[in-house]
Amino acid sequence: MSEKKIKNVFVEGPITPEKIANSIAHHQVKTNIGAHDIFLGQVRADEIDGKLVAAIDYSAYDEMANKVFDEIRESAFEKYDLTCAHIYHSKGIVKAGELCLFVFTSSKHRAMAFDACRYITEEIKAKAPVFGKEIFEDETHQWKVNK
Amino acid sequence: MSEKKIKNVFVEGPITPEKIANSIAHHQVKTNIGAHDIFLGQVRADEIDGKLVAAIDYSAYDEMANKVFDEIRESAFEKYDLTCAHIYHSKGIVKAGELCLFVFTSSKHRAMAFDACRYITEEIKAKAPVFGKEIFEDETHQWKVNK
Amino acid sequence: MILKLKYFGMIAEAVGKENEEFECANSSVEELNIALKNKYAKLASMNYKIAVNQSFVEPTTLLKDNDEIALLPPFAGG
Amino acid sequence: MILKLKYFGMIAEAVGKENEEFECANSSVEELNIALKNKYAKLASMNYKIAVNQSFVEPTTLLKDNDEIALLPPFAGG
Repeated sequence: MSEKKIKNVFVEGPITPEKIANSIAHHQVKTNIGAHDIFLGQVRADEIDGKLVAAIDYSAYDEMANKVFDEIRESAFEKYDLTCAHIYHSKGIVKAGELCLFVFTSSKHRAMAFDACRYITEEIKAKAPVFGKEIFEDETHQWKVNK
Repeated sequence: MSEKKIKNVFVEGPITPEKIANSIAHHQVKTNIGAHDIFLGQVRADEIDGKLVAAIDYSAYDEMANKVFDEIRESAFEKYDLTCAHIYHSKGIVKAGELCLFVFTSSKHRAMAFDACRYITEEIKAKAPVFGKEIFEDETHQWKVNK
Repeated sequence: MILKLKYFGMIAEAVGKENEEFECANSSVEELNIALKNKYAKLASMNYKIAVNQSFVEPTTLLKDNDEIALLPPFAGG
Repeated sequence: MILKLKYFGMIAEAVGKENEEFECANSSVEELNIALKNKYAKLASMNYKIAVNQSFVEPTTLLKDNDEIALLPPFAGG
């Protein structure tokens, strides 16, 4: 069994707008791309029982999660005519208002970029073994569960 | 008839990754946002009759286009539960690999952000009086037509 | 009456100008269109829509003095 | 045989550790699950899936020495 090198999707802490700008800039040499779609997940200051979420502390089953992210990415390339697809997810503390997920798809035409970005995002929410501890302003917490 | 101030959607030349990063950063104070979707249109170096597109020179019926962009944005707010929606479009020369359209939607949940971003992008392609002269490397040109 | 005509994209290229004032008797949008095709033969084979004061109207709509009329070729935004 | 157990999120919190070695006789995934619920009473009321060597398998799958078993609570990525 040949082992392909699996990319590490995780970023320590929040995903910065600068990282997103750099990622976009790196695609400007690919002049067969006509459309990009970018999904960004942002931590919400939800109010739960009168307390505000101040941050989410993300943890993951790293090795399995990276395999799952890789499978999602590969299946997106099989389903859609893509030029590129990238996924980044935070680990550790991400404060309310900061970004925790960055999905970036590129294609010749817009329909494929849109379809693939949404597909990848839904697959991540359903299949990636990533866990989130919602930390309230008073330092109590609860565990987040994706809908 | 009260005249509301209509925003100017046009940017001279390409839309830069830095502009996109700044736009994202400005949304980090809005802690009721959970999901952003960003569509970016990029100029392709298409080969047509053996010649490569080097750039597109965008022109527009400015006053009407800004009214149309505003109507599209307003209708997106009516159809979808959005926190924010922004549109920027280039005028003038945008070289192959550079960005000409930036649509940015934000919502509490991902479905609305995705739906609205795609809706706005399709509406722009169909309804905005923007014109594109595809300039080839030998300085001849042809007029682009949206499919 | 005087109409303010605006030409865009490949239409501006075909007629060789971006705008002009056009004097005519009372007419509808479709009558103006025929007059313009008589003036600019190239328009006959071209695909465009006509906006009146920045909106699309019925071809039978009657034009008024000082109306802004735009000839819009196929859109290419995005 | 020895199994390498890994606990995540609210499961790790409930059992008070992130991993441990677990010695047991030959057993299936569902048999291991019963043994773990006996060891950690809190698991009975919790919602989780069990991955074996980073994949989901049938409950009747037999475990092997040195398998990596992960107890995964509901996902919250994105």
